[in-house]
Amino acid sequence: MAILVDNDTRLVVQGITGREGKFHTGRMVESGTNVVAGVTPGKGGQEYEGVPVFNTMEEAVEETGANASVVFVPAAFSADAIFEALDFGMSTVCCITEGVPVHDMMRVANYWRIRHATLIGPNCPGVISPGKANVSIMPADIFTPGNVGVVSRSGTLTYQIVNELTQRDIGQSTAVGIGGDPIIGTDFIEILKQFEADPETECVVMIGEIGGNAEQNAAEYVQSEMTKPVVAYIAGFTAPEGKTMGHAGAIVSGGESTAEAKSEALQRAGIRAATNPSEVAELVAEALGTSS
Amino acid sequence: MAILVDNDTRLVVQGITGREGKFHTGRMVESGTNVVAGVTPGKGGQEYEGVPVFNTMEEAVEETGANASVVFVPAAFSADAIFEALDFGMSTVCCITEGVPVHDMMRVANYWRIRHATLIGPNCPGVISPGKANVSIMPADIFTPGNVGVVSRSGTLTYQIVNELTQRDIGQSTAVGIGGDPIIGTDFIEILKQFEADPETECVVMIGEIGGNAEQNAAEYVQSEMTKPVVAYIAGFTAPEGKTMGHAGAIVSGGESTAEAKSEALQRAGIRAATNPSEVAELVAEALGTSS
Amino acid sequence: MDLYEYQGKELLRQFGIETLEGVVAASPEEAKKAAEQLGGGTVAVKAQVLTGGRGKAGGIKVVKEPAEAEEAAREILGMDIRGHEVRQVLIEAGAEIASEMYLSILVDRTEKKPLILFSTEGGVDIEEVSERNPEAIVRIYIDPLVGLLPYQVRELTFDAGLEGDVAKGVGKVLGNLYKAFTESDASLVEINPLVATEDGRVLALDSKVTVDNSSLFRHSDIADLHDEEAADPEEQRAQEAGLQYVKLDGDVGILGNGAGLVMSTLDVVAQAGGEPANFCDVGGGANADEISEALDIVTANKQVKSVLFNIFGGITRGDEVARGLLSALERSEISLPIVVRLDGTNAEEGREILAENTPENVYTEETMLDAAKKAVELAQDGGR
Amino acid sequence: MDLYEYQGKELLRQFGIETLEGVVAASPEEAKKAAEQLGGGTVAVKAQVLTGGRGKAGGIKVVKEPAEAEEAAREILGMDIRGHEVRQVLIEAGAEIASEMYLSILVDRTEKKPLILFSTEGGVDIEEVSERNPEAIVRIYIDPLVGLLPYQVRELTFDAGLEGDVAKGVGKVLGNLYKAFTESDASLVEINPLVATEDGRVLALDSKVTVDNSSLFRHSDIADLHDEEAADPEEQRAQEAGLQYVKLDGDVGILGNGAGLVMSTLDVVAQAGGEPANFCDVGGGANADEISEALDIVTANKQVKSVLFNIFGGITRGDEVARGLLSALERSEISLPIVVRLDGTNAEEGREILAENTPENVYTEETMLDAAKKAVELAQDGGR
Repeated sequence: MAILVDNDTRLVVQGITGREGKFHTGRMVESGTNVVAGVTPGKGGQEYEGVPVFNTMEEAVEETGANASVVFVPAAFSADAIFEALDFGMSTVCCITEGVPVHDMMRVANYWRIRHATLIGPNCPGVISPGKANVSIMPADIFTPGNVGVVSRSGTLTYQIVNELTQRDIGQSTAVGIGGDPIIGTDFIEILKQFEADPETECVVMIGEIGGNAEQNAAEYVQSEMTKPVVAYIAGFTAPEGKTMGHAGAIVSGGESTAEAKSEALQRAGIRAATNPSEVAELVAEALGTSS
Repeated sequence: MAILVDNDTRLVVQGITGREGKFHTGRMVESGTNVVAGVTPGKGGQEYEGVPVFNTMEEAVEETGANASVVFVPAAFSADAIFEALDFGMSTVCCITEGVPVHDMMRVANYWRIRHATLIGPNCPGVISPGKANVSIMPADIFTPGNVGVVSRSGTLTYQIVNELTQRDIGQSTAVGIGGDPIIGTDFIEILKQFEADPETECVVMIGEIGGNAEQNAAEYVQSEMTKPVVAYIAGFTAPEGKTMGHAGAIVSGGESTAEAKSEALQRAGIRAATNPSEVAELVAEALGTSS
Repeated sequence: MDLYEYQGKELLRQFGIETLEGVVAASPEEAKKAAEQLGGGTVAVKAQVLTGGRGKAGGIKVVKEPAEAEEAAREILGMDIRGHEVRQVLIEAGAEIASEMYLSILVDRTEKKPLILFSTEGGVDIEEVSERNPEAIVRIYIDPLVGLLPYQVRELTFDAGLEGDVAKGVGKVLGNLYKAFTESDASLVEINPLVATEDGRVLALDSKVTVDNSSLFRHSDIADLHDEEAADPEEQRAQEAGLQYVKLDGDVGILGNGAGLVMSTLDVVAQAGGEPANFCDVGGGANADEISEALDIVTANKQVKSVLFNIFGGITRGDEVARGLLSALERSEISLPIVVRLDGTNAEEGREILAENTPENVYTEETMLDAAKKAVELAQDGGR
Repeated sequence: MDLYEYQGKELLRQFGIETLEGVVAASPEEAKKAAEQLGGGTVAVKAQVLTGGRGKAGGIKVVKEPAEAEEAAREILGMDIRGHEVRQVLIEAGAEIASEMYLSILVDRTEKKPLILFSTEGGVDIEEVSERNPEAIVRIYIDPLVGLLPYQVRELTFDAGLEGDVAKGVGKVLGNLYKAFTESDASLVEINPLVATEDGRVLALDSKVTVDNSSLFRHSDIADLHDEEAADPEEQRAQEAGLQYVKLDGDVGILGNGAGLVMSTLDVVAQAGGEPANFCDVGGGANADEISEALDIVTANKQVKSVLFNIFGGITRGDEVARGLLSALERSEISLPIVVRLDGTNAEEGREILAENTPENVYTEETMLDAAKKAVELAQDGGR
């Protein structure tokens, strides 16, 4: 198994003919993902990397039986693309695009169909189940199949930590970048829930940062509902108040949104917390009982 | 048992201080319904028939643990009242009010919370589970407890048919008036499904009329999913095209909406169809094997 | 409430949808002047009636000059089209039409959502297209809480095979039409045909708009368009009295309480070999004023030869209903035979009261079937 | 993007929310003239800064006549309030205030819905109220697809115990504020205090509006309000270059790729006993131009004594990153010590390339921790 994407994933790339869409479609195909279709309005009938392009999701789904999508369309049109993906039954939708308006995302997040699908992002690196499917812009070669689930609000920080896991021969079941925006589809908790239920996953790494209180909610969930060990890392202890630190959602704007508050919540919940990224792999090895 | 309302129903009357609200609250209390609260904005703190009145549903639910509501507020404000009832967790909402704008009802009907509740109406007589709860404007004394479920788009026609059932000593489990508007909350099918699942119900009477194609959909459902006998009656064979026959939704506006088309669909589905209201009780007696 | 073509087009224009230039005329002279005003060239003279099929009935004529427009108006004005008298014509400028399409938005009762229908086969009856070639119709449901999404507009144009300016033009019309539909609380907005012109414009050549009666309280501008003259005088009077009344062709006048029961009563009368003269729902109460007004309206129809009054006593008990009816009958001077069927709570008491006090022309029956038979019989005997 | 009080109020007025009459002034003379223009009586002179706490900092003065307004403006203009220079004051007319309330709408990240906060305890810090007396705050979530419903407005006024004109007035403001919030793509609209006047009006005495940066493409009018002068010059330059840059107080300049990695780098530097001088995310690529621009911006801060460049090679491999960095270094004339830490795909190759070709002031390290320690050490040694 794995969560969200795997060998059964039949992926459609929304915005396949754009620069980013093209580039990452190539990479996703290369890393073994079953990319069955692309959608770009007006480009129907073309082909890219052997992938047929359609004008609409309706057509793409009808013709190819796609069940998941990744969104590369420009920010102004991303919400529309997500609605389209949800309306045509995608069970997983990954929105990579950065800069999607917050109000657009609130509308998407409150649409009834979202309750029957998992929306990852926006402003996220995507999802990868090493060796099975790569629905992401992440560098697939630093990943290796295994039993650690990773869920993160950050991209490169995830790569950093995954790379160290892989170097220690600790593989990953699935890595999920949930995105750095204030309003994202799926929060930590939903992913933790799926990892808890996934027989392949034995330990979970959670990478948080300043802004919001998703880490606190996740900590409560871990304490009350999870049996699998969780290792966490929080970034942004030195972030000043009121400044956006790269991610639109990474901003200290009150008590709960600070790294200290999140860190304290993790500790209260008895979660192993690393003080720097490299410590994460050590703590995971410990938790798995494989530390040398 | 019974469906929708029973001895566990804790009813709140929305619009309790209006003329209709007051009158029917008295009757519902009289017929043994557990009316726990009323809501009229600005009238909080008053009492009517021993029922405390609150300003908001929030307060009413908090103070009384209400789980169902009946709406008597004027048509222009009915959708707002239904949203309020749904937001505060009512599992059954009965909207009696006539003349609610169709677009308001489309919004309500597509609200995600509606999927967790049963909305009866608008423009309906309500629901009665004889001897248990009366959430309706129906004359409770013509009903008697028993094993026939009744679902109808019409009020007086239901009374007529129920009265004849009762006169034959055939009691009713629950009678549901789903309403005569073009857009109603719950259609025949959802109610048939509940009757099929209700151990107390042994036979179902379905009363339809011109307009829409809900009867056809119901017929299909009966044929493919129901084990219990269904007796049907359709009104409006003599209705001319394009004229609203009393109910806003009772209008012939194309092939499917005629009484003939509905009647044919019933026959195709093997449903016992009465040619006049009085025949219904006969067919029910036959179906129950109690005909004399 | 249905709007006339010219009113519907005015509404469409308010929402940014292009139509041809047109002027309404109520006389041949006005029609001529209108044609001159539109440039003196080819115009269409179109009957304004709240029903379909005017084309087949000869209600639309295309003419080449103002004098011909006057002549055409003279022929069309006063015409009876499916029971509707033509009292106005719309004089409309011509256009170079490249293609005819169909576009409508209606309330879908099953899905409880607005449904968009589009076809490149326009100008003909959409039900016909639907039967002959269902594939030719694109159907798109809209979530009313989300509204029309850009992808749905694209889907429509791609599915219909539209391209270039026409695709863009149809997309723009659709966006505006959805706005018109929701903001006017319409239950139907239909443009048939929606045309593409030779010079690449997309415009509405006809309009059919029905606005939800229940919403008129928040659309006083639309409510003001209500055409009292077009309605049947009895229907108009019933509406003012708050009664539900529909005039039909038969001779058995029918009253009852509750829409379903009255519809059923009509059916039972037909089954008994009679022809109902009307539908009339007097509502739940037993108010003597209301009953008497309803009786007056039903019997104002000179075709009526007998009256069937079918009452189910529910919350209002049979005895009260009987007293209300008697008091109403006392006030009116109806000599037609009236069959009263009273059922429900305290029906027996009610029937007794009636039996003791009714005038000669009132008959009571216990069942709907018997009452219907009696009323039909009396009508066939000639009534008054 | 944050709006100044006076800009926020202009927006509120566009949506029908009443405020006091006010005039913006950039000099004491203008302030005097403004006070005269407002009738010559009592006015408030209020510092316009994009930060809170101006009241406590002496940035608001109430004066009785124009000459005093001039004097107050002279004192306030040029003030530094939490790092923000006051360059404008708002001169505002007085009002007879009966009560002060608090009203805001913000984006709730957990519920993913607009959240309305209201309190009858206005004019003070809402977080304080929240801690001291959480019951005093009414919270209402709005479904963005449904919008603000009438029952929610009633709920707010009833729960807060409002009555009469004030209840009506607050309800009206709330409806307008929700419209302003959604139609402006705001992430926060706050009115503190919202006041009821002695004569029963409800008006906004202050405003705090933050508009979602991601939405500015559809709000050119708001985007135009962006105040370039108020921004730190390096932040401004970084923004133009498309870099994510935030200036801090320390002496270790920091660059890296990816927001999370850079935040983490700052933390690790602090743990090593150093103080980060900035946050700078150069993005995913290894474009020499971008790296060189980023290095220039980071080192333009004269406090910087050493630079830490933390790169994880992902899709862009380590060797490419190394080459990009070298090319950037060749072009710039930075003499400050630069610690490069390169990890990820092909990191070893990258480090080798750097080792062979780098100038003297560039140090390479294998781990973040070692790199941080080195950079801190170099900064403490005095850097340049």
